[in-house]
Amino acid sequence: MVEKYKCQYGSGLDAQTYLGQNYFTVDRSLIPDFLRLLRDEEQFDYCVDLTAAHYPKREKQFDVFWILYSFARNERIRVKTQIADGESLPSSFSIWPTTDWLEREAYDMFGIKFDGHPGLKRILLPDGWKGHPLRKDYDILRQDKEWVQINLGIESGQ
Amino acid sequence: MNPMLNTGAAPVATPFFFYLLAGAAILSGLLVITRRNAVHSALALIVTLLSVSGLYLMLYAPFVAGVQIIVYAGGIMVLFLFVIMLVNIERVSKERQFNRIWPVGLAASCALLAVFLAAFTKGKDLFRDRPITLPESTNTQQVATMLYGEVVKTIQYPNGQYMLGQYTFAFEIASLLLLVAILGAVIMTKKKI
Amino acid sequence: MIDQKTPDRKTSDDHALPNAVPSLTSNLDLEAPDKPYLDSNEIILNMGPQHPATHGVLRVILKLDGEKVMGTECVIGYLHRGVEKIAENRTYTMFNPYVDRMDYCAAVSNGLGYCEAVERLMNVEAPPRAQYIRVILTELQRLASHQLWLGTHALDIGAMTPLFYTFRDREEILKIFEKYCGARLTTHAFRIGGCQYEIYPGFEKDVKNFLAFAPPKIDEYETLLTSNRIWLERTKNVGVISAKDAIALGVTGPVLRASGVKWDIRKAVPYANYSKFDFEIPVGTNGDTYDRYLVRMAEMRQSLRIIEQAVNGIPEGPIMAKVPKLIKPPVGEIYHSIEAPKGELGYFIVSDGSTQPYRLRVRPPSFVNLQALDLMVRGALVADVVAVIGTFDIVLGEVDR
Amino acid sequence: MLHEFMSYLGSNLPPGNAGNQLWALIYVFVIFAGVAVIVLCMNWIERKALAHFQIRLGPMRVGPHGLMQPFADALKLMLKEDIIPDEADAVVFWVAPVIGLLAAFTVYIVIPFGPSQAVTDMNIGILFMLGVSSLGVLGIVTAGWASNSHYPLIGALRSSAQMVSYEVAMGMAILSAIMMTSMNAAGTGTLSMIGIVQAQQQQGIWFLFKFFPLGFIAFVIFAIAMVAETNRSPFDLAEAESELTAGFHTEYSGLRWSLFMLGEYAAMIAVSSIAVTLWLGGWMHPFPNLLNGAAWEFLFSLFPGLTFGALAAITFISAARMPSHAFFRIQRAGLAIFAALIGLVALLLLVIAVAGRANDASIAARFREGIDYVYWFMLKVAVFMYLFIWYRATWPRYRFDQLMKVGWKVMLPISLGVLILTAIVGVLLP
Repeated sequence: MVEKYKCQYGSGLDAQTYLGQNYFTVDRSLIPDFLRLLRDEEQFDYCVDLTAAHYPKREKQFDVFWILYSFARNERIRVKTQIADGESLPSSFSIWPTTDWLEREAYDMFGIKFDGHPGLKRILLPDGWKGHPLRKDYDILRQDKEWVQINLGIESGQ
Repeated sequence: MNPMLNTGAAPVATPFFFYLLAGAAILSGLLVITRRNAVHSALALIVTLLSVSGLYLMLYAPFVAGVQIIVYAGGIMVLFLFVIMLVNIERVSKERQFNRIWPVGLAASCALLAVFLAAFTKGKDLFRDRPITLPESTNTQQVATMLYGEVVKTIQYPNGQYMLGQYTFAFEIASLLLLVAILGAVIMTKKKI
Repeated sequence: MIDQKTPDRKTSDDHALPNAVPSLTSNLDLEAPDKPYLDSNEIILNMGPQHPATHGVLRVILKLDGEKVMGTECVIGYLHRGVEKIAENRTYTMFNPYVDRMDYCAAVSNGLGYCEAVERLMNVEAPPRAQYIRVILTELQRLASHQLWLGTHALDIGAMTPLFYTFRDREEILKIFEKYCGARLTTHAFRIGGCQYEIYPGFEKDVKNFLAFAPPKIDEYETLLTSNRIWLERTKNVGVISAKDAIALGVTGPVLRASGVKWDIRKAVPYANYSKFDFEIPVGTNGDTYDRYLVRMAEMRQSLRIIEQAVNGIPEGPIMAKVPKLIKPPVGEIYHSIEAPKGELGYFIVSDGSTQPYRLRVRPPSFVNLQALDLMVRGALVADVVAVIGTFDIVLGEVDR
Repeated sequence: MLHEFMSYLGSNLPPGNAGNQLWALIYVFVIFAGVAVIVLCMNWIERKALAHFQIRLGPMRVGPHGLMQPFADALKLMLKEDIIPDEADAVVFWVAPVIGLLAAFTVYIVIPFGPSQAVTDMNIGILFMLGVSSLGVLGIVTAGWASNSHYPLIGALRSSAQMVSYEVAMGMAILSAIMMTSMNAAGTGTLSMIGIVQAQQQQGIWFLFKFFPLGFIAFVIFAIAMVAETNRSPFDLAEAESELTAGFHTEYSGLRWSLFMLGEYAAMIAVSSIAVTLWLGGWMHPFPNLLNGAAWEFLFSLFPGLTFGALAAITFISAARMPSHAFFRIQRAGLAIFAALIGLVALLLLVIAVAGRANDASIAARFREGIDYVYWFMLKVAVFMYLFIWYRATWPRYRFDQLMKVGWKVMLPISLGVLILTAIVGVLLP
C-alpha cells in the first residue's frame, strides 16, 4: 500500500513507523485527495481524531494530524502534514463528518483555518475570545483580560 | 332526580347574590371588550360565563349551569386561551382596537338593541302563556313558581322539544352563524391557504 | 438557518454517507427574535447550561416547531479547564491526577489510558500483577460508570427509583476503590509503570463478595425497566442511528455497538492483557435507545465475568516496572486508546525528550459522540432530546476538558 | 342562631339541602381545614413512602421520623421570597394559582362523605364536579402563559392538551357508571353523588363488580385518566422535571408555588373521591348487603378506633425503638406524646362506637354513624392516594405523543365500547 502511494505521489509522501504505529507524512497539497483516497480505497472509514501541534521555531509552524482507523483492516494509521501560520487546510468534513467539531476545536485552540467547513467557529472557548491557547506562545497564565472583565465582571479569572 | 332535593329548599337565591352575579357578569363583560390583552379578555370572559352559570343555578336550572361550566368555561375557553397564548401579544396590542368598519358594527348593535327592546315591550304579546311581571319579591324561587306553575316540586323540564321542534329554524340559523364565524377565523389566521 | 427537512431517521443501507449527514454545526440564528408564532410556530428553546437533564453544563439550543425538534445546536465549553495546556506545563507524573478530572465518573479508566500511553512511549510494560489489578479496577469502574449512567438516564426518562438502586450498588464499588487507594471518585489509582499500591489484604474477598452481590442487583434494575411498557415506548425507536452513520460520525463505545458494529478496543486492539480474558462483546441491532440500554446492561455482566477471571488469577510479582524517577520519554509520538465506559478514549502524546509532554491530546469519547445528537433528535420530540442526551452517557468534564 | 344550630342535628339531609346555611358553612370549614391537614399529612407520607420505595429513609431530622417536616416546609414556603419575573404578566401571574386552588377546593362541596355528610347534594353533582375540576386547567394554562417563558409555556400547552384529552375518556367511564344507577325498578338514574352511592346500596353491589368486567374496565379507565387529570407521574409531562425543569410553575416560588401544590394534592383527593363514590360504594363498609346485622354493624363501627389504636401502637413502638442516646430524648418524648394523642383519639372513637351501638336517633348513635361513613370513605380514598405514590416510584414518564395516543386511541375507544356494552347489557339483563 505504501509503495503504491509513493509511486503515485512521489516526494510529497513519506511513510514511517514508530513504536509499531504507522504514519504518513504528506505534503499539504495532497491533503483532501489523499485522505479521500484513504477512506475510499483503503477503507479507513473512521476518523478517530484530528489534532495539531505547534512548533513556533519552525517555518511551517503547525503539524496537523489525522488519526484514522479501518474497521475492515483493524488498523490504525496517522496522517501528518505541516502548514505555516495563517495557511489554511481544506476541511475533511465531507470525508468524515466527525471532523466537524474536531476541526472547530483545532481552529479554537490553534487558529488553523479549514476551508469548506460548514461553520468554523470557536467551540470550547467563548466566541469573542482572543488568542489560541494551545499555541506555544500563549502562556499558561494568559487570558483574554478584556473579555473576562466585560463578560464576567471580574478583574481576572485566575 | 333525587327526591330529597326540593323538600324545604331554603331561599338561598337572595337579591344579594343576584346582584352580585349580575354585576360580575356585566363588569367582566365590559372588561372582555375593552382589554387590549387577549388573555385578559379571555379570563374576563370566563368570569362572565361563570357568573351566568351562577344565575342559572339561582333559577333552579342546575343542569344548564353545569353544562355552561363544562362546555364553555372548561372546554371552549381553554381552547381559546390555548390559541391566544400562541399569538404574539405584543404585536396584537399595538394594533388599533377598532377597525374601519365600525359604523357597520354600530348599526348591527343598534339593531340588536332594537330587537331586545321590542322583545321587552311586546313580550307580553309574544309569550302570552308565560307572562313576565316582576314579582314583588326578587326571590327567584318565587319567580320560578310564577314561571312554571304553582308548585316547584313538579317542575316539568322541557326536554328539548322546543329547541328541536318549534324553534328548529332559529336553531339551525344560529349554527350557520357559527359556521361562518369558524370559516372567517380560519381565513383570517391562515393568510395563504 | 438550518435545513428544515428532517432527515429520514430510518436506517437503510443505500443511505449515501457521509454526504447525507446534515451539517452538524448548525447555525441557528440566535440573535433574531422568535418569529410570530402563528406564522411559523417556531420557537427557540434554550436547554441548559443549568438544566436537570443535560448532565452538567451542556447547553443545547433547540429549534422547535411545537414540540418537534427542527434542529439543535450544542454549546459546550462551560467546563473548559485547558487540560491539554496544563499537560504541556506539567511533568508526566504530575499530569497523572489531572486525567481523573476529565471523565470524573470513570477516573480509573482515564488513568489507565494515560499510564499505558506513556508506558508505550517509554517502551516499558507494567508487570503482570499490576496488569491484573488494573483490569479489575477498570472493569469495576466500568460497572460503576454504567450504573451511574443507568440511574441518571432512567431519571431523565422519569423513573426515579433506579437512580437510588444503582447508587446503592455503586457505593460498594466505591468502597473498594476507597480501600485500595483512599479516594472514591478521582482515584489516581495507577502510576506510570504499574500501580503504586499493593492490593490491600482482603481485596480479593471484597471483590468476590461484590461478584456475588452484583448480579442479582443488575437483575433488579432489569426487572424495573427492561419490560416496563412505558420504558419500552420511551426508548424503542428513539434516537436511532445506523451503523454507517455512527461510523461516519466517529461514534464509539456502547452507542456504536448498539448499532450492530461488533467493535470493542479490548478485543480489536487489546491492551492491558485483556486478550487473556474470555468475554463477549454485546451488540444491538436497531441502534436505538433501548438497544443501547440493553448493550450496557449486558456489558455490566461481561465486566463481572472479566473481574471474576482476573481476581482468580492475580499472579505474584512486582507491581511496578523499572521506571526512572524522572520520566523522560524519548522523542517521538504515540497514540494509544482504550475502551473507556463511554467509548474510545485516546491519548496522543508528542514528546520532545523532556520531562513534560510537548503536546498531549485527549481524544474524548463523549465529545465526539455528542456530535451525533443533532442527527439523532431531528424530527423527534423534546422529551426524546432528554432521552438521547442520557443515552450517550456524556460527562461534561470530558467534553469540555 | 342557637336554634339554627340545634335544629339541624335531627336532620338527615346534607345542610345545603336542609337549607341550613350555618351548618353548611361549618361543613365547608371543616372540609377545607380537613383537606389542608390531609395535604400536609400526604406531603409527609409521600416523602416517606417514596423514600422507602427507593431504599432511603426520607425526612428524619425535623421532629421524630421527620413528622414536623410538612410544617417546616409550609413555614419555609410562606417566608420565602415571592418572585414575580419582570417580564411576567403580574395580574394573571397572581390569579393563576388562585384559580387552580379554587377549582380544586370547590369540588369538595358535593363530595359525599356520608348520606348527610356533604355540604350539599346537587342533583347534577357529578357533572358539577367534572365541570369545576376541568376549570383547574385554566390555572395551569394561565400560569404558563403569564410566566412569559418558554418552559412554562410548553408545560402549559402540554397539560392543557392532556387534561382536555383525558377528560373525554374520563367522562365516558363516568357515564357508564351513571348508566348503572338507572338499573332499578323505576328505571331512572341520577347524577347526584349521594344518589349514586344510594343506587349501589339499593342494587347491593359496588359498580366496580357490576356487569363484570364492564364496571371494572370503566373503573380502570377512570383510574388511569384521573392520574392524567391531576398531572401525576407517569403523566406528569406538564411538570416533567428532566425536560421542562418544572413545567408551568417554573417561575413560581414561595407561597404561590405552595398554592399550586395544595391545589394538586386537593385535586388528587377530589378525583379519588369521585372514583370511590362511583365504583367503590362511597361511604359503605365492605359487603353491606351480606354483613348487615346489628352485630356486624357494631364490629365495623369498631374499625375507626382500632385503626387509630394500631397507629398509636406503631408510634409507641417507634418511640421505644429510638436509639437510647441523649440526642433522641426530646424526639422520643415528642413521639410518645404524639402516640398518646393518637391513642386518645382511638379511645374516643371506641367510646363513641360503644355508646352509639344502639341504632337509635340519639346524638351518640348519629355521631357513630357519621364517623363510620367518613372513615370508610377516607380509607378507600387513602388507597388511591397510596397508589399515586406507588405509580410515581415505579414508572417512567410518558412522552407527549404517546400520552395522546393512549388517551385517544386506546382509552377513548375502550371506554366508548364499555359504555355501549353497559347500555346493551343494562337493557337485556334487568
